[in-house]
Amino acid sequence: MKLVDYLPYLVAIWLLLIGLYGIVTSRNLIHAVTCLAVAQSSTYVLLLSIGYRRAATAPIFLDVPLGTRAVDPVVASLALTDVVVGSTVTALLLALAVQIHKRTRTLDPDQLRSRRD
Amino acid sequence: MTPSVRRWTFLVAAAALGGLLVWGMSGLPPFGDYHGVYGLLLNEVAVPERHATNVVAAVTFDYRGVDTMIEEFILFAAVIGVAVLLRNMRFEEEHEPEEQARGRRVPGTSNAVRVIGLTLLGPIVLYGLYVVAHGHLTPGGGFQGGVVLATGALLVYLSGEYVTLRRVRPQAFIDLAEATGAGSYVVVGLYGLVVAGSFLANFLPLGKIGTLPSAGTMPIINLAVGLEVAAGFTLLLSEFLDQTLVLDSTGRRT
Amino acid sequence: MTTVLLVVVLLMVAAGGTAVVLTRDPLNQAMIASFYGLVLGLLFLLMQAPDVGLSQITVGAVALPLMILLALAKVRRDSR
Amino acid sequence: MAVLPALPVAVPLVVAAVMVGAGPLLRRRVADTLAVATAAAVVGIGAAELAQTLGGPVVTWFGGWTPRSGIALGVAFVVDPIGAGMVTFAGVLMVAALTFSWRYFETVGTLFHALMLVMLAAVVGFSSTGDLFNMFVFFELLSVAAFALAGYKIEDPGSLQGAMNFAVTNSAGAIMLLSGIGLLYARTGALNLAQIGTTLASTASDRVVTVALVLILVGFFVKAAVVPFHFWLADAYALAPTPVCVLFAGLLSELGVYAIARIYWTVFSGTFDPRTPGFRAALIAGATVTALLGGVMCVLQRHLARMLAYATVSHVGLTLFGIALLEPEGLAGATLYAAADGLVKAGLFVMVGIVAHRLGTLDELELRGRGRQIWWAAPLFVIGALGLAGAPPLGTFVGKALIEEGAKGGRYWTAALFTVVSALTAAAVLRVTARVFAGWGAGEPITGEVPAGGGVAPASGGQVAPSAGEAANGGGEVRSDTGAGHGDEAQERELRVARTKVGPSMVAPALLLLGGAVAIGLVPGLSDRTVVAAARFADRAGYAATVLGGAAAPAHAEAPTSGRLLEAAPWTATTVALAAAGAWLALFGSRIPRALRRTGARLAGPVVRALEALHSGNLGDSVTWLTIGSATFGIVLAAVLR
Repeated sequence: MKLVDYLPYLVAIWLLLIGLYGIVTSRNLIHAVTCLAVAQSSTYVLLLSIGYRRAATAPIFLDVPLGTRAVDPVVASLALTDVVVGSTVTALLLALAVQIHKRTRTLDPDQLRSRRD
Repeated sequence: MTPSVRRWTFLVAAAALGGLLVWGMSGLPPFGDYHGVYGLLLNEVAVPERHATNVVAAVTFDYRGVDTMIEEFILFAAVIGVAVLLRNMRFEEEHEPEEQARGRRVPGTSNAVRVIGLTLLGPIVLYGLYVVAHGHLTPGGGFQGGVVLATGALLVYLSGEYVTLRRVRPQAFIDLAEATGAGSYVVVGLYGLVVAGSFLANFLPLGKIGTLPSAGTMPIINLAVGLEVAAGFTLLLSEFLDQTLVLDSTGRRT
Repeated sequence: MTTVLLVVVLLMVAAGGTAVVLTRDPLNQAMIASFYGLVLGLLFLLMQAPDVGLSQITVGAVALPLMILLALAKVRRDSR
Repeated sequence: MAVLPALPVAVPLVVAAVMVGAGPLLRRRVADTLAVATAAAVVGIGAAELAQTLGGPVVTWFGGWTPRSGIALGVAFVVDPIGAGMVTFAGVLMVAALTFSWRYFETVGTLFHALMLVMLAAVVGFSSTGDLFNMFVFFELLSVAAFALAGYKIEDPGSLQGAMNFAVTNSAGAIMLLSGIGLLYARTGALNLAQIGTTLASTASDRVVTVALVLILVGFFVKAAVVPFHFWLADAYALAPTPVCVLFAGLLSELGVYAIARIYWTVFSGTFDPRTPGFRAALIAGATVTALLGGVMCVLQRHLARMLAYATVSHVGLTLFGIALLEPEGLAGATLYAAADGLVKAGLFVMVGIVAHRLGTLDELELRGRGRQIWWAAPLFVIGALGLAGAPPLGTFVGKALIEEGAKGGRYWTAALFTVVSALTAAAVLRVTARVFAGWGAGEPITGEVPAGGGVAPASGGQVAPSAGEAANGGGEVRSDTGAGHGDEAQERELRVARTKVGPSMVAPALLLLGGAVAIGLVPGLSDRTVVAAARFADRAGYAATVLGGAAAPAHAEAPTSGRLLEAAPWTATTVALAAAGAWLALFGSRIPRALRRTGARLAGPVVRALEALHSGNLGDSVTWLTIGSATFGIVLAAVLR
């Protein structure tokens, strides 16, 4: 078992954990939202890694004949959806953060709470 | 929890979670050695059955087309959500820039930037349309092309034509475009239900493989998605942009 | 060859994600996030997923960082 | 090819698109009517589906892509009675919520209606789909609409923060869910639930399956707000606009539990058959902790909506308990319980909305005695409390009795848990009712009250309760006339309608919802039918044969059971008595001997303070607990499933 065979999965795990770490330690909601996007990107890496096939082309049979060894088309479709979902959620969260700042004059989660109490 | 307690608690938990994930994923087949039946089958049948050379597009827009339809509505809901969340700022400030901006240039944009921006606009729009139209043949499609088109709209802003754009950009029109894009995807689906017996079923001739008018309903759906995404991302960006340009035109940035 | 390239880009992705998280200033973070989006897009192209790669580059490297910048501009203005 | 299943998704989406596209042209009442009519149409379709699926699930393949030799090419909707019930239920709640918003907001625009309809479509799709990734997509659609609705009151910082915490935590959960889906796809090469289940059943379970299960369950635990994944819930639910609360409390959390049941029975139940007891124990532990902690937190609140939010956590714990028994009776009981309980909580949220609308605050102590002007609301609150207690004739009674029956050997423990937990939440609502409508009890927090209802003292020195500032802030939809922040003048005003009027459009939803909860308890034969539906739901092989092979659904004989209601009756009487006693203690605690009171305060005080500190509403805390919970739950499952 070579490390290379599992490197993409390790990278996906790393991205998830580092993204969560960023959210947990963040002192700025916009920063936290960007960290969430990093955590989200772990799923793109995971999905595409799962469906990857060595020495295979993309599943587009315009210039290559049908039957050529190609990577899994399903994970690409899933990842495509995932990218859209991730970006729209990020946009929504940014809007929330902007409005929170407008109402409270801060973006620091810890300060926000103390103001609320 | 105080920040430092939180950090250390998290690190311990994350180490455990990481260990668990590594343990679990070590049971996966090695990278590059995938043999899932679903993808293999689709790679065989998609081109002959759907006359689409891009199998990913065939999966996205037909075999699993309902996923994409819902995905469009996720974008749709997010655009509404951003409009709702930022609504009162627009209310507060909307009149300001327009009145002040009348008869004066938005500061901070040189003519050179403006010329470059407008020169790029044509090619970008063409490229966006190309990407949308060829989704079933080559990489790309409604989503990618739509984002490119939205970037084109953004260029108009950035090149300082904000004032112009405010006049030519009726918000209601883009709203309508977005809603039309999202709604027509469902309408295509419903039409399939009526004509071909199941929701989103193809009801158009498949055409000759590899040509632009092929793959049945896929190019239509691609177009709907392109419209929705272009309008949706334009709205998303302009929601944020509206406020930023207010900053410029109120004269603080000059 | 492909494998070596993949390994290099994968490591760049891991490093890029880490850099995005550890950059505490949101403005700098947006710039790095744009770069990270680009590297991810490159990875997807290498993994034979051009559709995803194209989306990732348009969204991750352009649209999202732009939104972050605009949100930041708005926040800065409010702070003044 | 069945026509029905796609319609309740497609129709609300088209109407939502039309509303946004034609936004400026639609008058307010036209938009209101259109939205309510759409929701009512979904109720009708759901009922038709319910009738159609009694004989077995109805399968629809989108695009007409039927499976080839057991391999699903496309996405299927598989509607069974429980799924169809969810569709109907979602429609009913939506009708109630939209009717309530008729007079509730002054200018709401069509965007609000569009978001609500998108959410309805998402719930329907989520309950109907037979595809794992499709489930995820509907889950995200639901989430995005819910995030926006939770932050709808942009003038209220508490509400915005609640929405932020909600959105980030749930998105983190969704990432876990999708990772789990990826792992299952890697392992089985399938996304169709039936196909994954079939593939997994043919081989031994391994570590990939275990971790996939953990990740998927964590995703749904966050949505269902199972402890310790629940920290986001209170702020998001309590501070959203009332029509949104109705949906959140009645529907959203239940949906998470539904997903757990669906995924377990269609996908995983075949793989670790002999190791089921360990899994069951882990789930039951989580459910028990959720039910108890939610109940205690509920009693500790004095902000009415926040109290109901914690009641939601608590009762979701009870529902999950029914599922966690991994028995068809438990599932049937959980189904009825969730439906009736969801209606009760939604009805209570409507009543709380009326209180906020009419009386201008949601702080229990400020409201003392002021409820007399709307005295007619008191009986509805009492019915709600009885619903929480699981008393007949409300449907929660039948559901509870079924769950207790499903517990078999653990019947007494189950009944005891239900008694304690429902007594806690019911006591809280009874206490509020008595204080607000009858003016009983003190108008200020009593220091050192004794434990109420077998739990913890309601308040110690006002420390537990939210400060007056927050109460005013989070007090539902109410704003002081001096204005919350600058620039509010121009914005849409949620509440300009004269505070003196509570129109029929506000009371009718409460009657509809509470009446529905009673109806569930009174319809003859409903529980036997549900047991049959649950047996079919739990029959993995039968489900797979219907979906993949188009086989007719295997018959499940009705096994009429009697006596379960009789056995549950004494427990219910105990619950109601405990709830009443608890409420009395909370109100008149000062009459209890001083020494006893002091001891109680000394014992409970630190616990209460710790709980309060724990529920900080901080984003980082919430995500930290998510990580802790995932790791703990994962390690436990890895151990028991070996």
